[in-house]
Amino acid sequence: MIKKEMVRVESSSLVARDTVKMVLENEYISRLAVPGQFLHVEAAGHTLRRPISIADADREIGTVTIIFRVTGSGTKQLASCQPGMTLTVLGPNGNGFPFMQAGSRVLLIGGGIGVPPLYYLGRSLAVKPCTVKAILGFQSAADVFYEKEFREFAGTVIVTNDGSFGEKGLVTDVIEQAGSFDYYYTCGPTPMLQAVTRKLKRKPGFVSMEEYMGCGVGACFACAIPARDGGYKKICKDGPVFPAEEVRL
Amino acid sequence: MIKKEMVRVESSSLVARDTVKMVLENEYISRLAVPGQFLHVEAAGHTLRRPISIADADREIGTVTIIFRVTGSGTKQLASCQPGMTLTVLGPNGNGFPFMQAGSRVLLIGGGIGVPPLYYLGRSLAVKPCTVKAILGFQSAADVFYEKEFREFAGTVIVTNDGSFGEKGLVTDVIEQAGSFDYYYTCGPTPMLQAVTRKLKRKPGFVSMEEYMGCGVGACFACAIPARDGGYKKICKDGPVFPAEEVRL
Amino acid sequence: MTNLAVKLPGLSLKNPVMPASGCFGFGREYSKFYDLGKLGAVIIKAATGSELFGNPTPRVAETPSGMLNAIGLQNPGVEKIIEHELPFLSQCEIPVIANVAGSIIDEYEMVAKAFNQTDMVNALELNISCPNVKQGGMQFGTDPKMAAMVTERVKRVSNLPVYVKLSPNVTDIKKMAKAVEAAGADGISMINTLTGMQIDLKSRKPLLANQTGGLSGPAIKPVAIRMIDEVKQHVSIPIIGMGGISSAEDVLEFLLAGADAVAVGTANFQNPLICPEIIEELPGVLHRFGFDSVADAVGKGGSHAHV
Amino acid sequence: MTNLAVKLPGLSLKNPVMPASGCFGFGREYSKFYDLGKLGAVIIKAATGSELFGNPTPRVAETPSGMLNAIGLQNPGVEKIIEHELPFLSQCEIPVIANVAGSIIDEYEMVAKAFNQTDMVNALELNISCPNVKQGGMQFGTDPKMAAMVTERVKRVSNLPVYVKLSPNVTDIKKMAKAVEAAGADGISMINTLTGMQIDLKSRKPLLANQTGGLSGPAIKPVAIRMIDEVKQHVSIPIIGMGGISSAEDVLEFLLAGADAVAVGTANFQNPLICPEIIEELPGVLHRFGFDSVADAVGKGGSHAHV
Ligand SMILES: Cc1cc2nc3c(=O)[nH]c(=O)nc-3n(C[C@H](O)[C@H](O)[C@H](O)COP(=O)(O)OP(=O)(O)OC[C@H]3O[C@@H](n4cnc5c(N)ncnc54)[C@H](O)[C@@H]3O)c2cc1C
Ligand SMILES: Cc1cc2nc3c(=O)[nH]c(=O)nc-3n(C[C@H](O)[C@H](O)[C@H](O)COP(=O)(O)OP(=O)(O)OC[C@H]3O[C@@H](n4cnc5c(N)ncnc54)[C@H](O)[C@@H]3O)c2cc1C
Ligand SMILES: Cc1cc2nc3c(=O)[nH]c(=O)nc-3n(C[C@H](O)[C@H](O)[C@H](O)COP(=O)(O)O)c2cc1C
Ligand SMILES: Cc1cc2nc3c(=O)[nH]c(=O)nc-3n(C[C@H](O)[C@H](O)[C@H](O)COP(=O)(O)O)c2cc1C
Ligand code: FES
Ligand code: FES
Repeated sequence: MIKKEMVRVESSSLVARDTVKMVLENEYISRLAVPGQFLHVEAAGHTLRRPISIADADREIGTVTIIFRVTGSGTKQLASCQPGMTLTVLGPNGNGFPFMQAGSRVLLIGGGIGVPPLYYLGRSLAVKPCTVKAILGFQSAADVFYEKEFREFAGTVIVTNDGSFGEKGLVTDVIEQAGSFDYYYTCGPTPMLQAVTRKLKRKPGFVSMEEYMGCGVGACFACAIPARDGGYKKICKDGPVFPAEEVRL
Repeated sequence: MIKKEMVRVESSSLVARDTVKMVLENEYISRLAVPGQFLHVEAAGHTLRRPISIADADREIGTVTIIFRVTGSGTKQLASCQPGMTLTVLGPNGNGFPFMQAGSRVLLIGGGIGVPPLYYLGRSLAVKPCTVKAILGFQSAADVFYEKEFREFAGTVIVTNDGSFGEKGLVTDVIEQAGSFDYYYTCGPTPMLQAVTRKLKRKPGFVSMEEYMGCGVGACFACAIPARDGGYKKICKDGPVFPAEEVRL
Repeated sequence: MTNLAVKLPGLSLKNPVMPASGCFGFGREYSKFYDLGKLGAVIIKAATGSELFGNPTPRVAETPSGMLNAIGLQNPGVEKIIEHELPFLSQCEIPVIANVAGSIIDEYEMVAKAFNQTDMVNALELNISCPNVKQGGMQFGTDPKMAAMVTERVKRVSNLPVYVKLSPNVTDIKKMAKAVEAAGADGISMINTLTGMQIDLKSRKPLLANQTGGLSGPAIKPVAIRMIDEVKQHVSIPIIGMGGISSAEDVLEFLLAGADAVAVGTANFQNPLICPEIIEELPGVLHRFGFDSVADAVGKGGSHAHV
Repeated sequence: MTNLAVKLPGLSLKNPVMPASGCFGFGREYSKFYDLGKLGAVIIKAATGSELFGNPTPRVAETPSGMLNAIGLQNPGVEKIIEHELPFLSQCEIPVIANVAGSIIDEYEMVAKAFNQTDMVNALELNISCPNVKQGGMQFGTDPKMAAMVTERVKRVSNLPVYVKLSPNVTDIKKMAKAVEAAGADGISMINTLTGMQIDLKSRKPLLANQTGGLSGPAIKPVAIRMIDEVKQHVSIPIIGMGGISSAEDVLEFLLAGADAVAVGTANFQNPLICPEIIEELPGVLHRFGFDSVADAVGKGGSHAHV
């Protein structure tokens, strides 16, 4: 169940250009967090909270990790929070990625700040065990993060738009290299999600989506998007993860 | 000349209930500051700056002191600033107290947060040397500050509204005790200024006034008050110190 | 004991604080954060005659001390609301105010009738001021004659007390208030959002897909206070005040201006517990400023209290 | 090199940034902080026919991301302004826009005539929208016919280009804009402040002695952007945009919405160096978002640019 919780910033560090990894202490959230869920994080001095995916969770020591890019004033404010400071978050929010049965072969396809939730997911799937492969796309070398971390449990291909690291191109250019798989999970910018779901339309897959949010809990209809069946889905409550065939991108 | 300056908080401490003394490092302002002038201090997250009197200045080490009461959200924010942090101030603003010739006998009459500017003034007059006496009024014992500091250069009477410290009553109740003097200087809440100037209307004196401010530099007319001569005065620029006979209280 | 109770037409409120329409859905989500029974009342999301899917996204944007929204009245339609949403709220044993919207007067009438036939609604709030739909909404909210007409027609088909929710996007709010009072309104809700826009520098387009949206949050509080003060002097029906409330002190400011009760909108998003927190702090704040009850404070600080 | 220059009726601006009327006095105070020659122009404090002492204090209050003011048009009167204030500004070699106010049309005429006879003013800005004086001001600013009449009468006695400053406190800003354009206005300034109120909980009175005041600052920026966007689609005279600007990014947002130049008001109080800082950062910001010049950006992001 979503709660309003105080979290203590345990550490904060830069993992790539403008990309901050923050470890937050909170027993409740670490215990409940499922890969694909997000936190609705307070940014001091701002009216609205910022939705940030849970990039990892450690139940033993009671921490959750978030990784975010500094894009505007809210994430800038967040990035300025020092270890020891506390903030409030709502969480864990939304529905995470459904786990497939042990033994499945899964492909993770992440782009930019869509990569973080796939880390927690991949790590969790790997222990089931599932066979995990990952394709991670970034703008350029300076933006790459978590390559080593993914390699610990997944055959990983990195692509950059400008070829300054790994392969040059888009994630969809290298999907063939990943070989065969049973399910895919993807998170990233909308154009990437469109390209990926188009390319993999015959495969069962799950997409994690983004939308500007008000309440983050399902009450305000800010994040409602049309569903394939003619109805609608609230990204914050029904998502952010959806079966690929259920949403119109 | 007023400048926009960065100041570093050197120390911050509580000197009475809700009353914060803050020492700020800034060479330029410490060098120019005259008793009675004020700083227009940034309060993070607030549209308007807060006017706070200069309570002391040390040219040697390049610091100015302010003493302020936490009354609303701006001073609360200011009070939360830790040593080492920097803020911007405009200053030194306005015209200070005019000094009388050496040998004069002066009486300082301060109420509450009107006391701070009189400290810097009294200390400066004492070295001229002038004979300095002080009457300081506070709500009650918990609000009293700087008694010891004033006693270093002035015969000092403390009054509290409830008699919990010093004499019981208002500053005007004990003016007689101070004996004879040539000039008076007063700063405090408007009702006190009214009572003091009425009581001392045959004596030459100077009052330091307060008003809600916009620009703090004389450009916006927020702080304009009627002058005795039919014109007007801007407290931020023409004041905050005025000869008692010049303003209507 | 500070008395927080407020009596308004059709509404016995144990305290004057309720969530504002559109910022609380139909209560389910926030019921997971606290017992809704603590609230003075609930104002539910706007209901229209049939299901509305609303505007394309983005539907919200952040602004200095506020936000813009252009939800576009998305809702399941009055029938489904009555069937699926109201029964849940009924269990909470708090007054329910249904926000009624439409693109033509007939639709307002139809929705009002439907709510009138249930026993799960205690009052109606006529949303004649939604800036985010192409038809209806705004046009009723800016023309006193139209506003009076909707009010009259709804009053005719409904036994429920009718609160008309006014738009601040007008030259003369008094006129609007007087017109709906004359048309039979039992109360006034004010204010709805100010129409605003934000342009995204990168895409060079209005950030909201709907281009304009409604500005809410602390940024608009001074406008709300001014308008309530102004209206209070010209009508004798009660006012439910809203616009930027995020603390018990804000509530007192609204009461002083002339509001009889208040609604909290945007602040729920930042702090889902804001309503119960305000309710808990209100007695202390009233006491600190010398009031024994909510009723005591109403209208004690507006400009009319002195002129 | 990014071209910041803007040509407007009567005004050759080397950059589009000027301090807004009432927030910069007659320039003297801020000239101690920087060389006013850096500015695109200066808009001076409102001038009336004779000296005005304004409202009692307090005249300003702080609000979330904004402030209220009720100065009440205090100024030394047009003659003294011409005699004592304008010569100083003339030395700065920047265009001067004189803000003209009055309580009756004759007064506007008289003030305009007086400025017209000097060679120290490049354009007039008609303040038909001051919410802080009992007579005039607001009433001209909310009625299109009155607004047109003032504009016409002033145009008749003045060779100087006339920019009419619109009030946001209206139901239909387009109507106001079209009325003054038809009456001969050379340009439009927008927006003036939104009328607001703040109540002091301790004294139980409106904090401002004048009770209501004008809301300015970042809080009102979305309203300004929306109104400029709306007006841009209906008039062909240039717009000087203002309302909450405090950064070069904000300036670009106003240009995209349709402003041809901008004025900075409240932000001067927080940072007296804001105007030159914005001017310095503007080329970089324009460049970052793909523009080679100010003219390039004007009107490129409003709703009309896409519909
Ligand atoms: C479910 C979900 C999970 C996310 N997970 C991550 C993550 O793990 N790491 C990460 O870096 N980013 C993530 N994002 C995107 C992140 O929320 C935005 O980058 C962030 O809100 C931008 O805030 P800002 O103040 O820096 O930008 P500003 O542009 O100043 O923000 C202004 C407003 O727009 C909203 N906004 C701006 N961009 C976005 C966006 N892309 N999505 C939603 N709202 C936006 C902000 O929340 C705020 O309300 C996620 C978004 C969603 C919806
Ligand atoms: C020349 C001058 C010198 C001053 N010196 C001191 C001092 O040395 N120590 C001290 O404690 N206080 C001093 N004050 C008063 C101090 O400025 C206010 O207490 C302070 O601004 C309150 O800010 P706030 O955010 O806590 O209160 P809020 O009430 O939240 O402030 C809201 C707004 O009102 C203004 N305001 C509120 N009270 C006052 C006031 N009494 N005078 C002017 N503006 C006010 C604030 O500046 C702000 O713009 C001085 C005031 C002036 C004009
Ligand atoms: C996301 C959102 C949705 C809203 N939906 C409605 C609505 O459906 N009906 C209505 O009358 N008002 C609606 N409003 C307006 C609010 O009820 C309220 O009048 C306004 O937001 C001002 O209050 P606030 O500043 O506390 O949010 C909505 C406001 C927001 C922010
Ligand atoms: C203290 C103050 C005084 C003002 N005086 C005038 C004035 O004399 N004439 C006028 O046309 N506008 C006046 N204004 C309005 C500003 O020029 C401007 O239109 C408004 O403040 C919005 O811009 P901002 O948000 O950048 O301040 C004044 C505003 C303030 C804050
Ligand atoms: S953000 Fe409010 S419903 Fe999703
Ligand atoms: S505060 Fe602006 S003139 Fe004094």
